[in-house]
Amino acid sequence: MTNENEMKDPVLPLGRPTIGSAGNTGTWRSSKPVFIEEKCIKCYECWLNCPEGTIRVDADEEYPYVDYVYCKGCGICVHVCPKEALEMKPE
Amino acid sequence: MTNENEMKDPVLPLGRPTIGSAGNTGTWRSSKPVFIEEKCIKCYECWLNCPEGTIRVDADEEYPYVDYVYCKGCGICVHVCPKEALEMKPE
Amino acid sequence: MMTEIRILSRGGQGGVTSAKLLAKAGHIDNKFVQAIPKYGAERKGAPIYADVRIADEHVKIHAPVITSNTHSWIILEPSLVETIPFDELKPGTIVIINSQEIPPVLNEQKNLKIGKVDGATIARECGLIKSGTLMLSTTMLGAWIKATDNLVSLEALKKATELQFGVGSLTDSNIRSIEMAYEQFEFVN
Amino acid sequence: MMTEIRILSRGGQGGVTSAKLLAKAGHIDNKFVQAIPKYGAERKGAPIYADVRIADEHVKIHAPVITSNTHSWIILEPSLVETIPFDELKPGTIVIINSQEIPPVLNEQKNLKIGKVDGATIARECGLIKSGTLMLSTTMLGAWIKATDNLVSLEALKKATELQFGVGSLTDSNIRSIEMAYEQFEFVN
Amino acid sequence: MSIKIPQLLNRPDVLLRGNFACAGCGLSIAYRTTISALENPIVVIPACCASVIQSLHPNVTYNVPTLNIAFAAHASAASGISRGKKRRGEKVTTVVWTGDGGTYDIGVSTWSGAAERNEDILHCCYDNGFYSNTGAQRSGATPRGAVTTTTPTGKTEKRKSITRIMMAHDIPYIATASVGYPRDLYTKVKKAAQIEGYRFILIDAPCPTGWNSDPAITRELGRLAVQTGYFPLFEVENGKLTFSRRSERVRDPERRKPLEEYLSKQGRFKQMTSEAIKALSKDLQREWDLLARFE
Amino acid sequence: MSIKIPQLLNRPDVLLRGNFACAGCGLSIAYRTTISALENPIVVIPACCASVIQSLHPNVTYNVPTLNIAFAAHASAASGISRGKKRRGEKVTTVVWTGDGGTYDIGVSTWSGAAERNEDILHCCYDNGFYSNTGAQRSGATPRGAVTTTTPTGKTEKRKSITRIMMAHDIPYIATASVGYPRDLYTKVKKAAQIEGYRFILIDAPCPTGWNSDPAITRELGRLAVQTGYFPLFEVENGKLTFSRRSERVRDPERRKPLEEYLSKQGRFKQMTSEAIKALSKDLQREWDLLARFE
Amino acid sequence: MVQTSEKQKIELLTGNESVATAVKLAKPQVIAAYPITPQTTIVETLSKMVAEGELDCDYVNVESEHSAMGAAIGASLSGVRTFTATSAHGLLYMGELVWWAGLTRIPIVMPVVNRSLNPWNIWPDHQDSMSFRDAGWIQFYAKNNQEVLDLTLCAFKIAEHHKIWMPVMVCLDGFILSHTSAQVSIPSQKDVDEFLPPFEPLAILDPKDPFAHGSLTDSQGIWEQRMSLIDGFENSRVIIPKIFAEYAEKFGKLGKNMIEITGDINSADIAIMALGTLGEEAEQALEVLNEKGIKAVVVRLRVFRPFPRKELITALKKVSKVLVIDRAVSFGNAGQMAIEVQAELYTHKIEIEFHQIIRGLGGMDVTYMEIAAEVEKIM
Amino acid sequence: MVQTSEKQKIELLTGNESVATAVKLAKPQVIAAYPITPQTTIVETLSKMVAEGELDCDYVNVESEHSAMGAAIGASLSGVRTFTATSAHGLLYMGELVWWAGLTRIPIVMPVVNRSLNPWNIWPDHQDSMSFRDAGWIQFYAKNNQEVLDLTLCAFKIAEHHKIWMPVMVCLDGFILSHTSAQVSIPSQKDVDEFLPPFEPLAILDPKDPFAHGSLTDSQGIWEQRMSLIDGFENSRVIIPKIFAEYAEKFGKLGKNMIEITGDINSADIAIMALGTLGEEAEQALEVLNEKGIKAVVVRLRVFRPFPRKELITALKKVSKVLVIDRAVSFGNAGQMAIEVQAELYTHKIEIEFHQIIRGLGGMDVTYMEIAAEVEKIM
Ligand SMILES: Cc1ncc(C[n+]2csc(CCOP(=O)(O)OP(=O)(O)O)c2C)c(N)n1
Ligand SMILES: Cc1ncc(C[n+]2csc(CCOP(=O)(O)OP(=O)(O)O)c2C)c(N)n1
Ligand code: SF4
Ligand code: SF4
Ligand code: SF4
Ligand code: SF4
Ligand code: SF4
Ligand code: SF4
Ligand SMILES: [Mg+2]
Ligand SMILES: [Mg+2]
Repeated sequence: MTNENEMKDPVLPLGRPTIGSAGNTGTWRSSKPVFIEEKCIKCYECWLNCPEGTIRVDADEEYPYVDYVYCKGCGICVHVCPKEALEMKPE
Repeated sequence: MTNENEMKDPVLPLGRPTIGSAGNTGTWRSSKPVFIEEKCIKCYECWLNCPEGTIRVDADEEYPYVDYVYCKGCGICVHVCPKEALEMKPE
Repeated sequence: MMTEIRILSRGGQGGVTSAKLLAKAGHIDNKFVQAIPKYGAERKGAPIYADVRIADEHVKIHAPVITSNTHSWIILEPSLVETIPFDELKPGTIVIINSQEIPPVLNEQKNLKIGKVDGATIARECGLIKSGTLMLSTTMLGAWIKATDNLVSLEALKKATELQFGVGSLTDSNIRSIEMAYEQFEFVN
Repeated sequence: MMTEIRILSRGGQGGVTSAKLLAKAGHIDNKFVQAIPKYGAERKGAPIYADVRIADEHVKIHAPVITSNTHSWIILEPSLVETIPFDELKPGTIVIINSQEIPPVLNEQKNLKIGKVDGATIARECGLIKSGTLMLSTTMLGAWIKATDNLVSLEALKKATELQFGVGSLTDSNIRSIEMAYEQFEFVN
Repeated sequence: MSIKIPQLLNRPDVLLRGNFACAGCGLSIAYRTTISALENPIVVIPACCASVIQSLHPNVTYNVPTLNIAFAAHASAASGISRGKKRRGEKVTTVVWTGDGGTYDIGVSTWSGAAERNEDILHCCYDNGFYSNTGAQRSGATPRGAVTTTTPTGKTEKRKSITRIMMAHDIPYIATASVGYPRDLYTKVKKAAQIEGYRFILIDAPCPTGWNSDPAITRELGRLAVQTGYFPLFEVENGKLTFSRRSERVRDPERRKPLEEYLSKQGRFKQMTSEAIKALSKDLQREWDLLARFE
Repeated sequence: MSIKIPQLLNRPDVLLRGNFACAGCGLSIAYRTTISALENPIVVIPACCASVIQSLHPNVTYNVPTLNIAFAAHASAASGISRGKKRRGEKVTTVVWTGDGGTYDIGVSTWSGAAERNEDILHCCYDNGFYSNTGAQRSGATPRGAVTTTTPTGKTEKRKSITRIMMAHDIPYIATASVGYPRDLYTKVKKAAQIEGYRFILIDAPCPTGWNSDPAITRELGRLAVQTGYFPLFEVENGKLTFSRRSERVRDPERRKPLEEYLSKQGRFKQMTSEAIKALSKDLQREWDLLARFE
Repeated sequence: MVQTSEKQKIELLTGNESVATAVKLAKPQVIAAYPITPQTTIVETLSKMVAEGELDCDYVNVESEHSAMGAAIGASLSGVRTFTATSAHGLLYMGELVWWAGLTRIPIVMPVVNRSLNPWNIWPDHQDSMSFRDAGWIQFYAKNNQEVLDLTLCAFKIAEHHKIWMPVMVCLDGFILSHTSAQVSIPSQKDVDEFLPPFEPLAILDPKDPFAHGSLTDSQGIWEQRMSLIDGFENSRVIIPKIFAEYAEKFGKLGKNMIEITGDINSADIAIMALGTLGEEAEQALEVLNEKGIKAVVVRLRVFRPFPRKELITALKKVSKVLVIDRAVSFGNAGQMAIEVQAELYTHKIEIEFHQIIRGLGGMDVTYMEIAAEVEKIM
Repeated sequence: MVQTSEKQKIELLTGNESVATAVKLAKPQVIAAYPITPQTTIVETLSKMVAEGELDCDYVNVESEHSAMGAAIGASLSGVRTFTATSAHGLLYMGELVWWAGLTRIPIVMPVVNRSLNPWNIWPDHQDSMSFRDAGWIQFYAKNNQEVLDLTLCAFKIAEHHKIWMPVMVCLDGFILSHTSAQVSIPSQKDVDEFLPPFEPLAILDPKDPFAHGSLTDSQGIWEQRMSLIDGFENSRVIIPKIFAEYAEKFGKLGKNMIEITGDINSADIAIMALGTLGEEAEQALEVLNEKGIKAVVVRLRVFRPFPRKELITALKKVSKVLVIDRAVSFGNAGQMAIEVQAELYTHKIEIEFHQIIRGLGGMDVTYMEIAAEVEKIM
């Protein structure tokens, strides 16, 4: 192979940002946070403290919700909610 | 050679303390400190400040002298003597 | 003769300990054994597996078990049943699950020997909980011994448990859970 | 044809520069050259040597000069004359010393061509002193050119000196010292 | 400057969901909060849990350019990036993101050199007080008395004061922050981003796995550390130290929550005798006193 | 405790005459004074001029057991010796003997780790403010404005404050000393020898070759450094700093000799503009002020 | 059935526990080590032994591997038996001092738990230890946990033999051995004490008899030391098998030779060469091959440094083909073992069909079936 | 007589000045290096060039070699041409990152000014660079100062070729080249600009298109990257000679091949192999041998990585004897070059009389007369 164009390109150690790189981490959970809309005051404290980014908010002024595909069920959101608008439930 | 006693011993990287390891460093000198006994008060300041250890004192209460074999002629002893009991002379 | 067993669990549930205990039991029974935890970079909670080999001679193999060779599977975490490559298993392979119900995907496996035991309930009853997580390492082994017709002896497993946890209440609880699982295990096909 | 020259000096006196200057002069004269300082771990003041090769063809040798091959020796520091392995030198080897007197050991060497110049005085007269040390790098080369019958040209050496020290009084002093040494050098046998 | 959440909600995630971190990981919170506060960050990560949670090649869960590098090469690699990007005329924030092991132990020379050169780098250290990635071995950050897998009967030396060591390097900005107070962290990062030169932020980041604590109380542990005086929050700007509001409030030891409240929630402190706790308290108070000299 | 010369005269030399050091070398004076003050020293030397002046194998000019070791491994090798000798029940003083390069730059991690473990080591750094062994390149100790072969137009960063960095490590004893005052150095070494744990002595050691100064004035340069306030002498015992008499005397800048007197005697400062000198003065005064906080 | 003897007890140990057990029996006085996956459990187990007083020893909690080896060198020269362990980037980070220990003859024992190098990967291959094959260290590669223990114990005796006096690396495959439990027979402390007497230093830093170790050395001095190192390796070629034999006699486990031949080499058509667990995996492949009528043997280098020339040639002379499986690469040329085996065959003008493959990089599984298939391919 | 051309000027340069001159012509944007004898004057010369504005570049005054290579990796990935240089223990101390750069493909150019390893010795041998022959770096060995300059310039183009994209080490013998002045012909900036276009990154850390470089990678990923590195070396076997040829055509200096044969190989009885200056010294030995009626040639590997297999075999096929002179040792086996040459000869079943010696360790002088004598001995 003396033609440079036919030579293989280097495989560089580049990883590309991908949601769910570690798989559906929601399956790691043994219990899950459940949202109680009535109590929520949209303070987004849950969003701020969730380590996973699995408290989602689609736009300002909207209610947060949980991305269960990836939420690991740590319970932090429940713990930090000032209004008990989240609670842990077994899977 | 299967007899362990006949085997060579390891040559370890051990250097032994030896005066003049770098040769007769007195030859590095272009001028030399000369001692003037009359002026000396045996304060041993020259001894204390000589980097080489070439100001020698055989015993307490004796006059210092210079080991010309190794004295590099830096002139510090001359410089630090409070009594001008040392002076530099060209070789 | 060499028996290869794979244990599926989540990090933290005790799957790796389970493999060690089973190997230790085999050792006590004078078998040659290996316990091979497959370490990934995953953290607590992620699915992991561990392999056990029990043999009549010194085991020279070091690669993980080849799924088509497995004799039995022990599933500590029921949801992981989805990860079993059923196509590759040979007929008659034993699959034991910690569950009250047999999940549909298992029910479909007509060529395998499927069994269940409610390990979670047993462990809970025996007080095998640490920081909120059920410790299932021993329980499911009780079931496995029953399922395999004492491929290693119950005695050996109990002895291994004692060696692992020392004499005391923790060992007692684990031994109770072994016994209960041994009793309650049933094949469903 | 290849000429091999060794320069003896003390660290700080300019022996290494001397070798470079001589090589540069050779270069200007369209010769092939090498200047090889032999670096030791010694500090300022210790004896050092530097070699120069001047040849008509590209020099392929990288080892230091072999003393038995040397064409000439330039001694910046007279006391170092003691370190010359006279036994190994071939008859007719030139030895040039910076001294008013020929030291006895040199006087004994009947087969060599011995010459002297009072480089120290010349350098002092030309003001080539830096922090109390005489800078002898150029002076002795003037003598060498005379001794070797212009093996490289005086012009080339002056040019090299200018390239080394830049246009200015330092170069002027050096050139003066070269000229003086060239004038004053004499063989003693 | 205070964090306004709505401003942030619509920013792209910097740490994507579905990663390898343990549930309740403090490092993840610290990373999300810090990196979201920056414009055009380029992050250098040496060996540590942060090099694992990004998950397996060819996929990663960091959504910003990231250079993984050898354990002791973080600040040097960042120096190279920072210089190179300036040469290219690109405005970026070069971030060093290390654990305490990388900052307190193996990597001291590399950052100390970069600090001396005053490289334009924001050095963030998430501090969980040991080597969580390799299974909870002692680090220079481990407090006296804590059990780790290499100090099975409790560490006998005190925790290294990395902030005072940094201060002695005379860099323009130093701060401590905590995942217990993400707004405070965010605000400090924003401020640091405005400054040129070597900047350092130490972030207390609970590790439920290694500390043997309930994942749900990660934030609470962060707060307790501040409220008990275990982890003082402050900023040092050009050599002048200011305690942050929450720590200023507990400057008087009397006003602190009892240290035991913090310790008792973590497995690593379980075995501590009351004497050991006293020794730890003494270390902590001494640190407060020394810090106060720089006010 | 003050040095009595007659006591010492009959001690065997620790540095034998006929070595590779340049004439007038400050390091040699520092070494002789320091090591003579110790009973049963074992000296660890990383790459530096001190590893060269011992001369060529199989002869050496150090008359005490010496371990030569890689540049960045001094304090770790010393840790091993100190531990091993304790195990063997032999009472020795394990000494780390480094240049400023080994202490301020490449070897920071190794000593920082040893200091954190509070290893029983006496760490002495002879400071000539650059890498003399390799031909005068900049180090972290090079003062702002000084010319080195890697800062041909003068260093643009300030000198690292290694003593404050050490202090932040909370080790039991720290001192600065100078070959300008060998008695003071000797006394401090004697004191340090009585203390257990990690101890540090920084020794100002002029290098006539690299500084381009007259070898005869090595002691004078050492003294001028103190008298001009360039190099303050002090001790820090368990965190408390005390200026030594000679520096206490020049605490008031008015009482100091002009800095130029010191600078003008050295080639490395020759090119400095008066502005550059002012910048250096400012660095020095700032250091004094910061040190004073620890009194 | 598992064999037991009176003197020895058999326990289920991971490879790392086997190391720790051997170390405990060897009674070092200073251990300095830094954690790195998959070596970590060695460090942890030893820390625990020391903390609990089971092992009377200083454990130095250094801040890096560079310092681990620095401390080990210092400790050894202070006159005590010294131990450390590492893996992958840990080995690289201490690299400067690995060379220091090798070239200045410091008798340290160090397991290297083999792991792949960067980009980050924690799984086994031999790139780490192979890259130090020049560095003046004796190198062993263990095939199973029993050999890990046996070789570690022998390593102390070999390193400290006064005609060798060199550091020894005991290489074991990460995870495959380090974290896998298997039966290991453990000698009694009394027997080990007999086998391995207390540390007897050849040179010791001592104020009463000062020397400088490793001082500036001229060309001649370096030349002498390097030649002596070459001699030391020659000596070790004789002494290592003797010590192995002594160990085997005492404890009945370890093979006596620097290479292990499994199968009947006199009737074999092909030799399979592989290091560490791949070697034992290849033994299993023999059974598969046997069924297919292929007569193969495994020629495993238990010792890679010194390179066991004579034994290797004696063995390979008898076969007509060889397949060398490397688990590392000298990038820009080929597998390191393949290169060296070829060179040896060339020296002795042994013409056999030579095959080489690279397998198992970055922890890729290599099964006996795959090995058998590779052999089949070339038969 | 010295040849001059219009385009090039000839100057008297030390080897280190040759490096610095080449670097200046190559216009890197970041240099990060740490001083160590005998590399120091490279660092100093470049510092001066930067300080005086001759070279528009950031010079990072790092605090160690580990950091030098760390900074170089960071700078390269930031998207600029990057340079560093080191020697001996400097190379060892940056070892972890040398591997990092090699295995993750960072196109850095680094001269290694060859120097012996510990105990302290500053004189030349090849132990330092040889010990990194596995590490995924292309390696050149220069025979004289001209080649130092030529190879350094080519190194940038080769490292940055998109089908290679690897770091390159240019090895030059310490003192023998680094501090010795000799004539070097220097190409013009304009010509070099043509030969070496600006840095064109294959991957760049960029907030607009984020990726993670070197993240945790499973076995499969490592396998792919390692195989790609092997491919990269294969590519380089083709591309390096092309670039050499392009350079030779432009500047008329450098030989075109990865190996250089001096003498008439078709009539030669023996080939002498040696790296770097020993290679040129051997050329001089040819004259001595010729006088004695011995027909010898020098077969010098200008490129050691990739190991120039084909060229080597083509050459050695034609002789009946070879003498390999190594200036380094793989302790416990033999000289590294000797091992690899033997392996290659074995692969190609070329039976010639093989001789190997080790010379010049720790800076021992090796003269052409000594080389000639060694050849005579075996004729
Ligand atoms: C040179 C080197 N030594 C050791 C390791 C193994 N190692 C990886 S991460 C780590 C500990 C990191 O601790 P820290 O920085 O506190 O981060 P954490 O794990 O706590 O997140 C160690 C020891 C390594 N990768 N490289
Ligand atoms: C790893 C490594 N890098 C670089 C060197 C080269 N080197 C030897 S001594 C030295 C400088 C030492 O400086 P310092 O510690 O200040 O001592 P000094 O030379 O001033 O006495 C350097 C860079 C080395 N020996 N090892
Ligand atoms: S923390 Fe509670 S109240 Fe606040 S947004 Fe979340 S769910 Fe609503
Ligand atoms: S349980 Fe934890 S991971 Fe899930 S949404 Fe709440 S905070 Fe996030
Ligand atoms: S310093 Fe002067 S007065 Fe004092 S002892 Fe020396 S020569 Fe005598
Ligand atoms: S001149 Fe210098 S070396 Fe000589 S005796 Fe005086 S102080 Fe010592
Ligand atoms: S071990 Fe601790 S720091 Fe690491 S990912 Fe888990 S919780 Fe986070
Ligand atoms: S260079 Fe300086 S420090 Fe080194 S030996 Fe010479 S005078 Fe002393
Ligand atoms: Mg940590
Ligand atoms: Mg210095």
